[in-house]
Amino acid sequence: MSMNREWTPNIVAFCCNWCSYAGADLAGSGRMNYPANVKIIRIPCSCRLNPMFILRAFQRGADGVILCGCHPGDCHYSTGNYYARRRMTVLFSLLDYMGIERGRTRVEWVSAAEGAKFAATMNDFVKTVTELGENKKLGDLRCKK
Amino acid sequence: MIVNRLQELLQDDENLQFVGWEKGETPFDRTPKTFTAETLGNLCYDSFCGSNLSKYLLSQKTDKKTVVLLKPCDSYSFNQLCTERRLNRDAYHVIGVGCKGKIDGEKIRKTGIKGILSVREEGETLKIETLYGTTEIPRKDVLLDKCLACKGKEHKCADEVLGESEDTCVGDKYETVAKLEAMTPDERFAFWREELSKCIRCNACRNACPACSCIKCVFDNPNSGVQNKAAADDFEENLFHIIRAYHVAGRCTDCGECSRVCPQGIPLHLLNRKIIRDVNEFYGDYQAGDAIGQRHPLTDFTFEDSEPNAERKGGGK
Amino acid sequence: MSLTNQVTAADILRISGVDASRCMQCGKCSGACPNYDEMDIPPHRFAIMVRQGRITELMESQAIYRCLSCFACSQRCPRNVEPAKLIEAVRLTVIRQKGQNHMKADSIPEKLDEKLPQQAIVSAMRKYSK
Amino acid sequence: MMKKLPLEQLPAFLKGISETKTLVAPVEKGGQVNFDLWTEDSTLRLDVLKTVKSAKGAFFPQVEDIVHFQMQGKNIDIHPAEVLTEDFVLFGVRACDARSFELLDRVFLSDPTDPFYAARRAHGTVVTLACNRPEETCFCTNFGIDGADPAGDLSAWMTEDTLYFQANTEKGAALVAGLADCDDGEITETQNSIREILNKLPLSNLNLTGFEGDHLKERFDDPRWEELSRGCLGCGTCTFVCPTCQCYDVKDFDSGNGIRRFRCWDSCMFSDFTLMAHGTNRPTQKERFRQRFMHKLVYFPSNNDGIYSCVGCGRCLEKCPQSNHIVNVIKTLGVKEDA
Amino acid sequence: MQKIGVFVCWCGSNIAATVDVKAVAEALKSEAGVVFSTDYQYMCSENGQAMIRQAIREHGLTGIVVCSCSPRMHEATFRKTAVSAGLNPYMVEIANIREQCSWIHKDMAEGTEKAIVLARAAVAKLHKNAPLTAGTSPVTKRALVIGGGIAGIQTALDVADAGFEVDIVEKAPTIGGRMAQLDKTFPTLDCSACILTPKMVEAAQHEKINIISYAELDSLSGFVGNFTATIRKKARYIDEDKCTGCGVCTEKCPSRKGLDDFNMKLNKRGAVYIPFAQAIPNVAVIDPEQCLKLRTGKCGLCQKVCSAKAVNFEQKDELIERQYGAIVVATGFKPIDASAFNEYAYNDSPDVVTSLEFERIMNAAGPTKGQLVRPSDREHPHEIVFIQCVGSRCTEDAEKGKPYCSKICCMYTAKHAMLVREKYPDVNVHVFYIDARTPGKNFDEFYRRAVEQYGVDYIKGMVGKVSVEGKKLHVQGSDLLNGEQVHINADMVVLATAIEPDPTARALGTMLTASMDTNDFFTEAHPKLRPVESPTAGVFLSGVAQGPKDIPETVAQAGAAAAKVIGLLCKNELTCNACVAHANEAACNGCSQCERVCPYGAISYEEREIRSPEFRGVRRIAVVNEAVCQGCGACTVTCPSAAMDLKGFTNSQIMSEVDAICR
Repeated sequence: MSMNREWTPNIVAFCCNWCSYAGADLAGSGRMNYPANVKIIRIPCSCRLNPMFILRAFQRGADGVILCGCHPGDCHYSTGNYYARRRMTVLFSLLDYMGIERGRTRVEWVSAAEGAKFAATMNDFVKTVTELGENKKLGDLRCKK
Repeated sequence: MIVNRLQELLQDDENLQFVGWEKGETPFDRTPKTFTAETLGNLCYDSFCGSNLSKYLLSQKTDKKTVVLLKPCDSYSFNQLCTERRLNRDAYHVIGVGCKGKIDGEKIRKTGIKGILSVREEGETLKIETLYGTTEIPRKDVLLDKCLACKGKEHKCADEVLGESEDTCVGDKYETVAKLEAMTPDERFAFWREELSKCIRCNACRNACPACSCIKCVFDNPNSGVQNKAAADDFEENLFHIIRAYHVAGRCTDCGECSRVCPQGIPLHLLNRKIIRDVNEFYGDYQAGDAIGQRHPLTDFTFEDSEPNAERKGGGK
Repeated sequence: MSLTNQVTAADILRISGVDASRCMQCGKCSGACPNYDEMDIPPHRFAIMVRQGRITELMESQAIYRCLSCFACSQRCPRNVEPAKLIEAVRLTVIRQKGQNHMKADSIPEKLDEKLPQQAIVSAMRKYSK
Repeated sequence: MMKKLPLEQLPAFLKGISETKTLVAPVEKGGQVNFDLWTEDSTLRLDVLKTVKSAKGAFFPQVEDIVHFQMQGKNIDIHPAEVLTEDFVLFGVRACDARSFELLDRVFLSDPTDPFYAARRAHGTVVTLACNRPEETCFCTNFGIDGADPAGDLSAWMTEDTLYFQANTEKGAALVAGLADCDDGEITETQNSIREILNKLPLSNLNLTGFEGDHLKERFDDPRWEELSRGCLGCGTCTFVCPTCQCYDVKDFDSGNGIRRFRCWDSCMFSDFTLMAHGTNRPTQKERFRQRFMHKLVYFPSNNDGIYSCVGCGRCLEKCPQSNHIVNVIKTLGVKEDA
Repeated sequence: MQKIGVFVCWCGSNIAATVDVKAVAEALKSEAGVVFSTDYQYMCSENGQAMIRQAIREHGLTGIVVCSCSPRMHEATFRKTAVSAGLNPYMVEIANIREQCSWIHKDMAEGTEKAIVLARAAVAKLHKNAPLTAGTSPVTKRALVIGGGIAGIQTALDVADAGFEVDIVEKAPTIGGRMAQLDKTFPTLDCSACILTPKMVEAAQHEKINIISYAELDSLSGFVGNFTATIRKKARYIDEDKCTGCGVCTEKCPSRKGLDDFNMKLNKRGAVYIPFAQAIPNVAVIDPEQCLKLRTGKCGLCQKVCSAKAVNFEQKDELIERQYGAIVVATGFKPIDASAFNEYAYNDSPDVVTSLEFERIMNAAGPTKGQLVRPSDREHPHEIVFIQCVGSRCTEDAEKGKPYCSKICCMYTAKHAMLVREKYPDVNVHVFYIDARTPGKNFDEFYRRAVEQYGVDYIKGMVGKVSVEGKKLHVQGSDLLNGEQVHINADMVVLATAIEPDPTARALGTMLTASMDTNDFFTEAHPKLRPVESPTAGVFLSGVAQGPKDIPETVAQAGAAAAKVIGLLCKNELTCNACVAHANEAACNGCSQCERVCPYGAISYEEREIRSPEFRGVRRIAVVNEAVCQGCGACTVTCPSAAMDLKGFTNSQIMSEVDAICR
């Protein structure tokens, strides 16, 4: 990345394979715009998201982490997103408790048909994280360039 | 009284072994120990036996039937370990021992009383003999922090109960959690930075914790991706304690061993207690270890669970 | 004051809290209406006319005054459209546009009459106090 | 010739040192007292006898970078970490910790010399402080340490209103060159009262017979290790508060752009200590527990002129979560030998 | 260290317009492990694939990264390409630089930079990939059909005809289901029994079909190809092998209080009964609630009169354990309880009946021997009102009813109206309807015939109220087309009640771990493309259990389900999902948490000998059944020691991707 460019946040989006990753594809097929600093990692189900991955992303320099999965009730594996929902609720609350801004973490349910929602969600999330600024609290100094 | 009862048990089965505490060098030293018929006389149970023997049982597997002394609060951990199939309930005869709060030697030292040679309990007062003279201190002032958040005098898994217990809980155990919640994120961050920066990664919290009972902890496992031996920077200090608190979410019985054993006095239980409070609030009251076979909230769900993004600031029970 | 001030379907939605678009025009409301023959616009048409934005016609109808507020239509509706609330919302709009003829709780005692049924007062309050 | 300093002038004295050198002293942070950087805003706690961690971190920090590999595409640049080049002062070290440095020197300064440690030792000035109020967990006397007469570059004694200094080296003398001279006798009374307490300490007369090198095999095979180690949690508390434990592990951190190779304290109590490809040669906590105490009481003395690798500071006695410590070991294995 | 090849696709201009594909290929050359990197117009074309194959061979690649469209599009294509060049298919990673990059970004620099990051992430993941091989599991060549209605019978017949053993488990004493209760069927008006009973007989006589009647599934374990079912055969107190179905016992039984379920409780029957004349098995059953012998110990008349000695009061429930390769759910439906709809006076007058009750009244074998009479006084009615959509099409927040259209009511009501007018031209028939829904072959013609030929009075609008007025039923409704209120003094009112899944379905769904919708209909694996499969492998759906449908649709779906079952049972073994969870023995605590979150019951525990630095001895270890695991990963996060990992999406793979993205 060039040095003189204005700071933009680095966003890691974990998307479940069946709904949200397809929703992201649909956003692409519909030529909807969202910022290039959103990078998607495909996981089989939202319940595959280990809190360690989120912390890892923050360590390595992510400024925001978002999890997208099938709407509750629509999980390909029938119950995965219900577990993900509880896990993330508890984790986000704990991170908040430790002083990490709530806006840096998010869960959204995006179906395979919701390309527009995916793009809108990413735009909104990038905006929120941009307003929060750089992630200094949960970064690892050794990973800074 | 306890030893007499244990000796009675021996008459039925001379191969019994006993898990309890033994007196050590300093007035506060009470070492978890396994006793046999020959050594049973050394077993001791008094106000200094604060440590939780449930975890100790994990490393004491033998073929012999074991009699274990558990305080009311330890019984939750015992149940949780049975739920997680780490202990076999049938292999133990649990004696619920009475507890009126345990004394924290560290707290006595922190009051400035040094060179302690002996501590004697006289009712609600501790008579302390030191190298520099004798002194007194009210018992209630030097109870372990975990006793101030006592879960009550009920034994959750005792086959028999010996001795009276008292609920030593003082005030609202979530008070400090609520206080932290009421702070701004930056204040909270500063609070935890100051506390966690003291961490020396001795792993005492982890190794004493009955919930942190993994045979191979992720932090010791080179394949886990998070293995590390010492926190090289702030992030790793945070990481260790976040992951540790998260891994025991729903399983932590709030036994308070983590904070008791921390050589640097980090109030680690405040992380666990936050999760307990959240889980109770979001998913209904739940006490880990209340009974064997419970399904903990993070391995369960309802269709109507609240969403993770909801703004949950401070307060609110 | 004329009745021509533009009232929209959204206004009725806001006042009534009823989503008229959920109506499937089964007519069960009208079938249940005990005062059907007096209603120049029967309950099921309220739902469709609100949806079509034909509020002025409704405001000029007699039905809004002839509705007994018995709520049979609402009770029977299989889709929770609650026509009675729609009718009341239209009626309220008319009353509001006409101005100061609201009924206030304070003014009730002077209107009391031994022969007046209690339900009439309650009904009047419901109709004229909003 | 001794020097003295009125206590109220101590802050100014420390400030003077800190202006030219890094000053490390027992300061309170988050309710705990440890050796840490002293600044004017610090809360100095010379009244606290035992810092949580020992003073060894000043010379042998818990985490220390060794080398950095920087990736440039498929090329790797290697940058060794730099050794310390600036002087610092370590203030307020007790006699036991001061002795621990001599033990660490035997490890790190013998061939091959550890350059990081050597540089810190060369640039550090140790100011010790006599122990006015020894505690029940102190057992330094067993190892020939005199809390009333601490070693170091500069020894200090504190009375109610005065700090007395005795320089033992040139580095030490340089620190107190500007202070007023005084007579050696002024500290005699303080020393006597300290020694009187030291003699009364409950653990001052431990029997260490049987731990000499020629009993190695007997000690190693002693069946009582089994029982002794039972309560051990396998945490590293004793190791990390210990002034003489000197084991470290070398780890790599992949930052994505390169590798930082660093060393960090390790504990023989940990299950993955010296883990090798074939597994571990200390499979249970018994072997790990035995290793720690055999090292301190048997192996180290056999290799180092009979010097035990324990200075009797007693930190492990206070901090072991299970109250399962070196004194238990000495008493259990030693007394029986005697009888 | 892997030797990785990177292939950047232009996708014509789809990618190349906003991503500098050459720059991406060039940048990736400096990534560790990348030994070959190139670009091409269409990687998925035969030429593109040939290029990949050639590079794999020439450079001895151990894995490839294709930077192209979404893996949902061409991952399978490139995996095949890799296999044909001798690579393991799981050594392929796709960087999605079209849908998730070139199509959403307009700026070339931005798009190129992101494409490079995505490609690096794919390379980073690939470094941690390991060749995966899908396991196999054997197939038990027997199917279990749950439900013996027309859906179950048809599926069983089709599967059996293909040569596989089929067990039908039917909870009622006879197979036949709802169709057996019907009088005529639309749109042909042929006799239901005439077309159903031959099928029932065929099933009973089929050498591959085993009918287990008066039985329910008790428990189920296992997985696709290898289910183990325990079936509870309820005590019928009659020895099935001995009973000849002569019916003497049913005539002699002194108890006459039992309500006849087959006739919708419109008449009484004895405690020992045969549901209907064509029942299969044609064997009596004793209702223990009504039997005097079973309740009081006195009587036993049936035992005395039975010349076959088939009555056995000592009979107990019997548990049958069987292995199956496939399971078909054909549990059907029941009409909803109409008593919630008392605005139609269902609870107030016996002359207000549901359509299925009306069906029995019209049936020659029914309680009135096919005579249309009012249940209250057995008098011939002159005015009949039919009300459509009773309990269908209600909003979810409405107090009662179902949100869906029950689909069959329009047609059966037209049938009823027509039958009445045909048989009794003196009877006036009115039908209140919301919409007349007739999409089906010859359906609308049928409905029009009712209106045009039979003079049925169709009134668009709903009945608001039915009140009992003496012997008459006062029906008040609205005629929406004429804009007027209609008042009819009817003799009978027939409610076209909604249908709902059989109440046993919910428990069965749990047992099968087959998902259901909020209305308790079984969910299909895909609403369009896999309509007869449940998301749970090896469980198939037949008939109304999946959603409302009429007889021809049910039979068609039953055949489709059978085809799927046959396809499964034809195989000697099944290829499993390769991306399955796996527990690292050395780190597994055996704590059971993973088992609790597994939606497929794929995890069990075994005592195993472990030798690790931390533990030596025998310990309880989680074992994943690879045939059952679908690879969701719920267990991996629940595992506190990270012993559980998911092949293809391992912790280290995902973390490597994270690292590369954040680098």
